[in-house]
Amino acid sequence: MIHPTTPEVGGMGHSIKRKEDLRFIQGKGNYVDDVHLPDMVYGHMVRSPYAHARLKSINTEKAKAHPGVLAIITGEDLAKANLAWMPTLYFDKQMVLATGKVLFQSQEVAFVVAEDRYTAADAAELVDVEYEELPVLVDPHKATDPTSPILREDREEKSNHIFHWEVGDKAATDKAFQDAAVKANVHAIFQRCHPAPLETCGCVADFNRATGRLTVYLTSQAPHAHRTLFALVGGIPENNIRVISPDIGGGFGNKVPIYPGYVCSVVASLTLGRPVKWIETRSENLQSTGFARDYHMTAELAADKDGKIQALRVKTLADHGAFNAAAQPTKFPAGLFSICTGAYDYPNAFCEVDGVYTNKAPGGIAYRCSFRVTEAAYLIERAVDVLARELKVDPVELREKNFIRPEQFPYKSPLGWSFDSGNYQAAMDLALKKVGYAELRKEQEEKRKKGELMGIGVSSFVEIVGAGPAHTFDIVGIKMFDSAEIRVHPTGKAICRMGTKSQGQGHETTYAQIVAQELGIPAADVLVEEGDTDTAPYGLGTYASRSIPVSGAATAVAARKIREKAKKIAAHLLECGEEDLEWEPGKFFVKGAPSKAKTIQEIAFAAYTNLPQGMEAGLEAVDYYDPPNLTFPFGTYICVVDIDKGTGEVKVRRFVAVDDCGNVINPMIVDGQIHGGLTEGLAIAFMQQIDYDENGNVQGGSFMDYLLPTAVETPNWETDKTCTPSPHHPLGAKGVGESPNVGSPAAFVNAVVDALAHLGVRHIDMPVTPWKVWTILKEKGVVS
Amino acid sequence: MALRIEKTFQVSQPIEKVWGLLSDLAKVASCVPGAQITEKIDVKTYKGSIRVKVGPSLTDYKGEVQILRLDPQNHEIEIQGKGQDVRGRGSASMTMTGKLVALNEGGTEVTSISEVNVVGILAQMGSRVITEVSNIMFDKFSQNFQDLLQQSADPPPVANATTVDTAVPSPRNHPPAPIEGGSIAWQAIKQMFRSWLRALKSLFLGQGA
Amino acid sequence: MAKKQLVRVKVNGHERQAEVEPRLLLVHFIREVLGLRGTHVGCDTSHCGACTVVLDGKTVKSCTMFAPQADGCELLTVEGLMRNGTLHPLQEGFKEEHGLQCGFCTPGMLMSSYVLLQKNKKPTEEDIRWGISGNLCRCTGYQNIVKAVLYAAAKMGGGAK
Amino acid sequence: MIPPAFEYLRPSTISEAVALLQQYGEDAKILSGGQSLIPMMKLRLARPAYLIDINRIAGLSYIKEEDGHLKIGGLTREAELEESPIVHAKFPILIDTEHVIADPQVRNLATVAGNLAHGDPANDHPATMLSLGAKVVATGSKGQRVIPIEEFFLSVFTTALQPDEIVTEIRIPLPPARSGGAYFKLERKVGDFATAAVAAQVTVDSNGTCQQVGIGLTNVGPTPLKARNAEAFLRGKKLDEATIHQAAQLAADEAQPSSDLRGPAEYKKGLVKELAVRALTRAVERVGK
Repeated sequence: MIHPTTPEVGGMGHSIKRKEDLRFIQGKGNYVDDVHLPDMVYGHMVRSPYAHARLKSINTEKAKAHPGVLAIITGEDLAKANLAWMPTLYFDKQMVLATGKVLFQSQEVAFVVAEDRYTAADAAELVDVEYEELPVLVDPHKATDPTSPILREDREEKSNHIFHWEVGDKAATDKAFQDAAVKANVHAIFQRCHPAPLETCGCVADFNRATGRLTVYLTSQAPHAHRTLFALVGGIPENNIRVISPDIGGGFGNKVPIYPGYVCSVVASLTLGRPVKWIETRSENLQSTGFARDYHMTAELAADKDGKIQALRVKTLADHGAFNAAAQPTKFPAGLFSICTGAYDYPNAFCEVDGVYTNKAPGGIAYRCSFRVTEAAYLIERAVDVLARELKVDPVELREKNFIRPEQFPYKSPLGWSFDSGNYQAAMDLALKKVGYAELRKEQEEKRKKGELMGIGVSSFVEIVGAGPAHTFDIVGIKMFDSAEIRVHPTGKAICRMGTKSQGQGHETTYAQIVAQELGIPAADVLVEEGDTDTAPYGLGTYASRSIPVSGAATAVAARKIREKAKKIAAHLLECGEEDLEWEPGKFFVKGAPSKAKTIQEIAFAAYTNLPQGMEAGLEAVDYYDPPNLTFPFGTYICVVDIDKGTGEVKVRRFVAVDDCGNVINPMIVDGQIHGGLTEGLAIAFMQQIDYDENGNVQGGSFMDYLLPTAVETPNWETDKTCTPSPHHPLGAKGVGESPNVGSPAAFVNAVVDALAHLGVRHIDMPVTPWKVWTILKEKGVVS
Repeated sequence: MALRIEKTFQVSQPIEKVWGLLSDLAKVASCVPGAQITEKIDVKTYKGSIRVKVGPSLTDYKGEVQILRLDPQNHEIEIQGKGQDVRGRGSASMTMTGKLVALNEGGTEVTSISEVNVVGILAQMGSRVITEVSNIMFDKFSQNFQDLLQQSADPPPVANATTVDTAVPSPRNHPPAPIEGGSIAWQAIKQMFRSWLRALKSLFLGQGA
Repeated sequence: MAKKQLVRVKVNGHERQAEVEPRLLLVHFIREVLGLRGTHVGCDTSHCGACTVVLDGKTVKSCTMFAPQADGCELLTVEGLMRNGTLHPLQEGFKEEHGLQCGFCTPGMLMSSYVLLQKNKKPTEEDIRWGISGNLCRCTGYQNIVKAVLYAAAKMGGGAK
Repeated sequence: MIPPAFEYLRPSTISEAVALLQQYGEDAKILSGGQSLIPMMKLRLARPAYLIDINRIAGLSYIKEEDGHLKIGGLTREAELEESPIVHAKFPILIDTEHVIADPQVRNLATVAGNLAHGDPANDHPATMLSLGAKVVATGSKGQRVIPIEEFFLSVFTTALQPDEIVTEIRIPLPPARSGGAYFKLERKVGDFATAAVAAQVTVDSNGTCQQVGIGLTNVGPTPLKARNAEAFLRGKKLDEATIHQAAQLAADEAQPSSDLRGPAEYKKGLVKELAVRALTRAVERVGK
């Protein structure tokens, strides 16, 4: 139970205004491109125009002769230092600068360093690269065809197949399908998307020859992990590397991997002894850095005639591009995709995934998603809708019939997860009530009679976030704990340093609120600092909704350690036994005599001035938190759409989002996260795709064709909450940042399909564009 | 970006005369304005370069053009041209199959089937107009071919290796753009690029100039 | 090297000048020559609006102008919004209504909203959505940005229609 | 994204600008709003050696009624059109158009003349101007000439402008009484080019019979298109629902779209039909208003 705090203290549940905003609204943020160091020089990447080609020669003479050019680095140069390749975050390696072959359009080929950006860009054009074009592999379904070119000559296996992964009881699942009265299936492609944070990736690498220290200002969601990787790959002693993630202009998973531009900047700085800045252009960001999704999925559901689901069978082809640069836990080649059983209780499931290489940019990163959870949630929520059509029952009714009941928690899923807590019916009930579901169905019926198209889409998603328990979760071997260090100053103010790194989530406010909750020090008095590996405790960073589930828990535990010591000091000050003291946020008081109290500020002062005999001075603690389990946020989203038959446009009339992320720290921030995630979901459902033509040319490689919705296309979101605390998290919190992006695509698509269901439509692949809808209407004879 | 463009037209000349033109790489190439042959490798292969300047765009390409297949029996020819942008930003290639059929009235039907491939920044940024522009380009090629056939009794037209600005389409009855004596098939490709580049101007949101 | 151009501007009330290469983009002039790094670059193709500044009273995308074009003009950037140490009502609104998350689009959003409120003292939600349609935000879903602008309008004596 | 270097020239009169165009020929490019040119230069697809910045030329920015025409200066910004009382009163079709051109910041710099001179079939003003029967005034070394808009767009990105000519004015005939117009555009999002768009301007007599009609189509062919068959069909007819639908079908038949990321050609034709119905219907509604 969460002890209430006053608004002045601003503990959990208070919508206090964000502490970080003051600098941003004055234009005083400090993003990587704002870092200006004396003698700084600029890097510019030369990239391949071809998706698959042999490098015949690289001539840098003309470029080197260009005034202002300081260095040009090629793959051959890096190879001499054994740096031409680097490990990806998932058991693969990728080229830093190409040697031998290029494998995707916009792949990094050479790095030009010059006195200023303009000169570097001019000189990059003078680098003369001769290519021999090779046959291009674009379609992942053809990756293992004998006629397809083998892309990765560096690998021992002469095949484009990367991995096969399966989980679940195949035999039992197959048997359930044989016996099933009703079956339904859907083939759904979750298209290749890109997180496209508004700030692109970049860095300033600053090697100080005098001290031997390398400081890298980096757009990093995981500065500590990046420091370790720089040390391992570059052979630089880790104590001599300092990674600083300053303000980050959005990440969404894009800033988890290490990119060739970073490595080249470091190499250039080591070579030149000067700070080297490299900032990606938007096209470079979209065309070469971590994409997400590209899952080609088939789901089958088996049910009895009453609609009780008996089994799920999933087969998926994963397109990883040229290198498997997925950023995900080591034991999970398809991430946490096995959450695909959803919010439903059934005994049998089997899921298999095959990963392949193609001539596309590398990635498979967790875009606002806890490792393939978005794909999974989309798939099951689409499949359940298709099954509802098959059974001719309302999709809500079918969901309710199959929900895991509150008393079943902790619930062991057929694919092996232990769901911590949930009340799916409660979220559904609230969403139905809020949207007025029954009335909407009536309206839809009326509209259909008039030939108007309106649809209602429901998604009852379950997430799995907060990776994760050390026994199961690591990234390149580093366990997925996270950390917090709190120091309380003599005057009762505090600093809190974290292993995570905010990219807009409001950590400077929410962590302060946790400290306020646990210690009663007003959030306004708590400074939160992240992103500097010299000062912050080690942590794996912010992605996969892990900040609150892991570092938030660490903060609470560290604060409780401080409280333990504070209690001893309070007993000393009040001249009583510890067992006589009671705590409420902000003070210890003597049981039964509330006026006999010492505030945390008084205690903090005493920690430096008036300690009990033999006690160590100071008031601080650090905690490296290893979560006992993951958390399982959930919710029900309901989307109402109207379709313009003439143009095929889909208008989102309403969208009700009921989320359950357990106990909430800052409701204002949670709502903000949901608005943003829903907007990204909207874009994915209706607009976005990084496509490739038959020659491997990127289609959607700039904001001209990779469409980001503006305020005009974005509807008003209606949000609400239910609260089912996590039983294992110290604060009962679950994490929320990714839920809207995970849960909403299915709601959007289900709504459109629902609008067309009476015409026999069962599925439309995203993005659901006007032309796709119109083409269906045309085929069905609705428009002439 | 790959596209296939098929053009058919009829001419009054007899098939053997048309074949004489179609099977002459140098002449076929001359139907495309403004290119430069830099080197003759053999009778079937030439190296060349083109400088394309359209409005504000300037691009240089180099590459080669060759006859892949020549079938006098069936009056079929397959020509391939390939060029790389000298600034390393992409390439374009085209394989054109030309086929002749004698008509009963004594004329000839000419069919060209072209597979065009564009790689690099043009294909990334230009997909919305490439088809549009390529069609226009091939129409012009067909027209120039017919014009050349018309005047093939005359001595070949005289040289011009410099850039020809074809931004404004030449009137139909105009003779093909001046061609250098040895100048060849680059013109088709050049025209293609010229049009694409011109098209690219449109790709940016700003609708003012 | 092209002949350098003298560019004189009045930026946030201060006269500044510099000789620059004519091709220098206005955004680089502002960020790197004038040292006002609150104005950001988010794309290459004039779509995102992160670089929006006010030039002679109108919003422009400073990544799609050359510095010499601004010669003789008056510029207002995010750094110039605060007056006498007091936040502009828009700045206050963005903070109060949680109109920002990562903060990267915020300066551009503020400048577009600033001119919007100059032209329309009582904007509707619809007016605001169209008014900021040249600015992309990846974090907020715009909902709280709209509220922030309404907050400022109310504070400045307008308020919703 | 860094543009290549160029020499910057800033003439203060039209004749100076024309002289510079003559002097530098194809190496020079006019910088007006720059909202199409500068992004191209940043991608290094355009690399003019000389940029002739005409923005400081006095007297080129105006919107006025004169000699039965609305006259728009060669440097008039899109946003100025949007805010003009005359335009609001007499050309609702232009207000429709302004609303969907790019975004507010771009409209503050982009010029109406540039939108036409660019010759892009995807730009919005060409269709509107085709429907209104506008004229383009071009000034060059040989003086001034007036080009009817129907003769202005020659091919993809190719206009009737000579290399040394600058668009200095656009003239739109003031619509007679009982006129109305509208522009309907489908775009994937604000700031996008049209998937397709239709401009329609009609004038009817007191019986509601169509006297004049102009229909322009955006981004469904190598040039902006004038739907001549649809126009001819409507002249002399009452503009009822059935007639409008028939005309819209004719307009769709006249469209020559290509398939691209915005959709297949067949869809775009369907869209032209639908948008033509909407534009004509709205135009008729606006008659007399």
